Amino acid sequence: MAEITFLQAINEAMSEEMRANKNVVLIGEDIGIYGGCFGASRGMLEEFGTDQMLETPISEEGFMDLAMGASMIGMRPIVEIMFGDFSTLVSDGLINHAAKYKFMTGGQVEVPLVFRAPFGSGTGAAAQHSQSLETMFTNTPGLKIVYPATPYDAKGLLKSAIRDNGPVLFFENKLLYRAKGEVPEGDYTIEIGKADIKREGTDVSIITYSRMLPVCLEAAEQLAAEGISAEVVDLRSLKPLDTETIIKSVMKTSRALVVHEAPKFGGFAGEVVAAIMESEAFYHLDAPVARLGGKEMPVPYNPDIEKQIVPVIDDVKETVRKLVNNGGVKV
Amino acid sequence: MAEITFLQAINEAMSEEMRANKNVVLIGEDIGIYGGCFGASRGMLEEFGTDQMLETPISEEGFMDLAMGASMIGMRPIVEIMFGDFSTLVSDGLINHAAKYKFMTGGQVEVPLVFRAPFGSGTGAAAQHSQSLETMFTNTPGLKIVYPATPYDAKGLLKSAIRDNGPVLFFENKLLYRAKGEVPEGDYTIEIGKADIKREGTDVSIITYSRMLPVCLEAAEQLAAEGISAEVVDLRSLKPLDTETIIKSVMKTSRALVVHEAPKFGGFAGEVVAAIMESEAFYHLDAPVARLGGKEMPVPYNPDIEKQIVPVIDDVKETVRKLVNNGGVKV
Amino acid sequence: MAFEFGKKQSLETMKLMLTSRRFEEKVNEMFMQGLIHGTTHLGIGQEALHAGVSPALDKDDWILPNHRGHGHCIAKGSTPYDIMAELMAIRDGVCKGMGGSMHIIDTRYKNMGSSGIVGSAIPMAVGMALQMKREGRKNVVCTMFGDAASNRGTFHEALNMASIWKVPSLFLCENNLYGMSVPAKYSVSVEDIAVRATSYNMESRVIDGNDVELVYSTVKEITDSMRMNPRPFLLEAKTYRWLGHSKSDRREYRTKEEEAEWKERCPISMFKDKMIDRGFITEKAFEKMKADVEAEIDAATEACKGKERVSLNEAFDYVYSS
Amino acid sequence: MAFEFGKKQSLETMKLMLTSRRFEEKVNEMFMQGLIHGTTHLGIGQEALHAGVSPALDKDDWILPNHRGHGHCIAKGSTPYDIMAELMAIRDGVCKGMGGSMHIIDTRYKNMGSSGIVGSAIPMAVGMALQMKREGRKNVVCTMFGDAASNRGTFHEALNMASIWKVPSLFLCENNLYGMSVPAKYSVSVEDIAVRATSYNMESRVIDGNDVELVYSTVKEITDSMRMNPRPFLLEAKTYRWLGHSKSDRREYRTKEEEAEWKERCPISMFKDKMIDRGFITEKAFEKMKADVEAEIDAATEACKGKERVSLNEAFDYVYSS
Ligand SMILES: Cc1ncc(C[n+]2csc(CCOP(=O)(O)OP(=O)(O)O)c2C)c(N)n1
Ligand SMILES: Cc1ncc(C[n+]2csc(CCOP(=O)(O)OP(=O)(O)O)c2C)c(N)n1
Ligand SMILES: [Mg+2]
Ligand SMILES: [Mg+2]
Repeated sequence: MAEITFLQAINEAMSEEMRANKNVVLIGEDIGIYGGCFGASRGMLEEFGTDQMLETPISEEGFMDLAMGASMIGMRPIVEIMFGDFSTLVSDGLINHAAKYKFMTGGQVEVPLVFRAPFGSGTGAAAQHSQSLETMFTNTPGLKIVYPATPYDAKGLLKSAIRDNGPVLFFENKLLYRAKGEVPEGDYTIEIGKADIKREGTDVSIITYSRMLPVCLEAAEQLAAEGISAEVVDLRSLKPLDTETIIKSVMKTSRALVVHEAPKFGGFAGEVVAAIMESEAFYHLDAPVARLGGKEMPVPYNPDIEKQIVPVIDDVKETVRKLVNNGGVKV
Repeated sequence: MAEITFLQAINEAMSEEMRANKNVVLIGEDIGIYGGCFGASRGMLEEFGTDQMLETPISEEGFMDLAMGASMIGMRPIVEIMFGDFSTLVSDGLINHAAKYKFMTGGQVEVPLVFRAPFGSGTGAAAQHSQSLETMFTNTPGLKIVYPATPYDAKGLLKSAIRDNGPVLFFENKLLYRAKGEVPEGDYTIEIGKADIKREGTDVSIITYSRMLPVCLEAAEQLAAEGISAEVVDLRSLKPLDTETIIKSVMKTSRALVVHEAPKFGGFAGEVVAAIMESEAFYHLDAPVARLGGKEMPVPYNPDIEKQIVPVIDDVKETVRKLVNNGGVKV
Repeated sequence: MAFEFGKKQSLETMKLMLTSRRFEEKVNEMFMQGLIHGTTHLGIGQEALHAGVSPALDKDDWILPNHRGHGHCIAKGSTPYDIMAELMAIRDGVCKGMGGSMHIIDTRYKNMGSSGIVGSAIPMAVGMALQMKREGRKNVVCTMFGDAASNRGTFHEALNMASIWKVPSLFLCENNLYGMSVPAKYSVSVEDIAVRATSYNMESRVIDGNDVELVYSTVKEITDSMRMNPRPFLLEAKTYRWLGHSKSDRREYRTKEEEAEWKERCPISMFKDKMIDRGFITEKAFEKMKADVEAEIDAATEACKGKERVSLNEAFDYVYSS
Repeated sequence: MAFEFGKKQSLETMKLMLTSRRFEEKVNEMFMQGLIHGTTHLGIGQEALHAGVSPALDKDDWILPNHRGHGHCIAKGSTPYDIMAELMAIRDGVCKGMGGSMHIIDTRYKNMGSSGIVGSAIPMAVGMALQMKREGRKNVVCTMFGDAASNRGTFHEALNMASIWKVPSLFLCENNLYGMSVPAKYSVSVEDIAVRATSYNMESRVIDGNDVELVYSTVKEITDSMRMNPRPFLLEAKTYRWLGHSKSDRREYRTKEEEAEWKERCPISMFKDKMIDRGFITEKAFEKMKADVEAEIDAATEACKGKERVSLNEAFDYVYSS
């Protein structure tokens, strides 16, 4: 199997689906000759032309609504937004329209739309170009949300997203774009709503997604040297959430830590903690479930601080050690 | 003390602050002669004139950004949005601008802006006029969020919000607008970030806010007849969250239920559950913390279903009984 | 010479206008009686648009009326029963009772309905027109919106995109002089919204929106031309809503005199006078038509009463796709 | 007759243009050397706007440049050190290193800076102009934005509000023919963005943005008039950015010929030629001025190196207010 980058995996998924179905159309800013701000569509204009590559003006709200309209009568748009931070500009199209039209029309229409957005800090792009805004959408019935961490998962999930007949939010993390991984060349899909155990372990479940996956895997590796066996659960989909896999893992390990890049307060980890709390796994807990997330601060330009506000390997290790050794983080 | 409605309390808070400071300006649609869609500003145009009552075109994103700009050089705008569902249209102004400008400028500016939005279902207004979208904002560092449930709290918190030098989101619930309560006539404030025990109890803590408060209080009343003593904690502020009061209450009762109107999945209750989990209260729990929230569905026009998708008194009672009797909701 | 309908079309057009008028009156009554819940925005006074636009379109052209659009929905094909059923939230409603008045969508008749978010259907319509163009169809999309909606950013973004991609999208601004309570003269910085087409290198026109023959012939002329040579067009129709914005409106923002003036320009009476002049109808026949329409709508309304509603479990089926 | 600067102002203007140019060149070099992180948008080629706009304004007028605005910031009062310090993320930066290149804000000089969300500063500027009008000040607000930004809905909403409330807001569209890679001719449906003022019953004008005297005199004339009679104005300046959109741009979307043509129209050389003609400067004096500017910027840059940065704990102070 070939090793390709996360970006190439996205490019392949889109290209294969666009080849198979002329109604799959990529919509976004500077996606043509420029190949997209991060290069996800590099080289695609030549093959797909302007009919399947709709390069837009800077009109995020407008082109999201446009895509939503087109999707109801046959188009299967993939809307790329240049920075996930601009999710604010398309939140009306997603929350008030895409998520609701099938419902509001009593099932008369489907909205087969994919929204792709790069999130995350670590590039020195400061407060308005570095956020992780998944929680703007996780509380909206009608939306599916995936957030893959590896090239393999990205390709398979993006294909599923494109084939799904409802709106799917496909979140990407800029720092993962150049990460490489093995990806089959042809067609395959990954079911939306299924978590994946990226590393098996017995002492603690580290539950995470996206950019925090490599951080947690590395922490798990280092913890192994200390004799702590950590299982790493990659959620991959946030909505629907694979509570079954989470619960099974926590029942096995009796301890859990949830990790994400977005600010801890109000972050998605709360949902995961509550899901564990509501399940049988609660009765198996040897320590309270812990959370690690970003600090309560916009992302600064100052690179020293930028590095300090998201969880790092040492944070994960330290928290896991506390969970395993003292049975929990006493306050 | 006079009994006034929630709407009147808002009207009083705004009027008193606008009288005291000419830079407090109400900005929104149909707030003038019409008095606002729900009547919050009825009668105010006469006293305050167009200088302090800025009636806008249908340009939500624009007037939010406008208010944000003005706020940095002396205005203290109160931005009213007609339906909280249109939060999507102003999320860029709030999340990418108001929340970040003090930070991004290294403290050069303050953004003393209040955002008022009516949330909630129960009026037959269907999917795009009935949501509770607080979680669009709870994960944004830089924003304060209050969500009062009584006229007294509304007036005191709105005054604090107006006097706060940073952006404060003041959420209202349409079904509470006509609710009456005792409210002092003159000036008083309520500190942002302080929860309030609305009913003392010893067996279980029901933690809630906004429209679910009367539901939980009534449930507590009825449970008392069954010999169950429920404490009802009204969060009032979601951000900052008064974890101290929550923890104290749960340590006392050993059981907790979190209730809100917004959909349960991804809702704010997750944060509350996680906060309890991370505290000493965890070690005192006699049952897992339970959550009640809206069903995974947009709000339908069909009034029969509309009633069934938010928690009602019986749901609260039933969940509390399970918590108290069997020590938790086994799955 | 101004375009004139023949007798048959005159009678059909009048019937449509009367149906729209009576339907809204009935909805108003039902509200007063507490038989319909929620809110509604009635189109009384704007019937020339209802009866003039959709009949001028092809069956396969799409419309996206705004929140004040019951009349358009009927003109495009839905029956009064279909819509009344929706307002009464029964299973037979066009949207199975899930959408209500602000979201009457009937895809059988190529009606993609209104968004409750004022102005957001404008770019949606551009997307639909684009997809139809991609598919090589000769169809147009007509989206209706108010004077106040023309102040939304979506209007600007949509018209710009429609222009650069030359999509067959007819932007029909129903300028009834008011938003909810705010007069267009205070919220819209220009007298004629049609001039805003200049910003997009787009053609535009202003017409009397209460003259049903003018509305029809203008829409026909423009859309015929758009089919041959795909491009967008901004059409502004001046009109007036007689009633309040929605059920709770006390109309303190305008004068009784202004209302009376516009009632003088009732689209139905004006067209009726022409029909009588032309010998197409008599007073008596007109009254008969009115009574028939009334009876039809009453019957449709009665037929809704007590009918079954969708259940919670069924409603879950509409939330997600697969 | 065209407006001409006297000798003193010519020398000052030239110094500003050279400072802007050299500052950007230095930033570019520092990026290549990895001494600045993140990204940046350089304004080389647009110096006539930098040196022509702010000097034409009053000290207490506000500006809101866009992301390509270092030169404007310097022209309004910040020193190269202030800005370089921000780019190097040290405590001495105008925003204490919290904002970076996209958010250079310096309230000491009434510079409210750019928003990284293209087009969102346009309504912010209207709000500021409104507040100044409320306070009875005779000041204006000038917001700069690109051709591509004029397609955002915020442009439309802001200009409409500015017009209905008659606020003294100068909307300066720096049309450099491209967004990031998309040519304005494909994304903006009109040739001259200035015509979009028609939609708001607003005055407008198109000028050569590379002619610093024309820029200065136009801004002066318009803002003087706006002070007397508060109202908005849309000014479009045609110009060109010589370098890529941001550091990673390979510029495959335009030709080397086009770039060469515009370099012929370099605002600095064109003005230098005039100055030599008018006897205001010699080649030698010009070279000396360039060298001085270079030395000044080098010194400012050196002074930034190794300086202290704000700590995490301090940064928390900027998150919330009380
Ligand atoms: C984005 C948005 N803002 C505000 C509203 C509330 N609202 C509904 S209709 C309306 C007035 C619309 O006026 P106009 O566009 O002229 O249409 P008309 O009602 O006159 O037909 C308002 C303010 C809304 N539904 N959506
Ligand atoms: C709302 C938004 N969309 C997209 C971007 C990414 N972006 C930054 S600058 C830019 C091009 C802006 O072009 P223009 O407005 O003409 O200004 P110029 O860069 O040419 O000065 C783009 C697409 C952004 N920052 N904000
Ligand atoms: Mg109107
Ligand atoms: Mg440009």
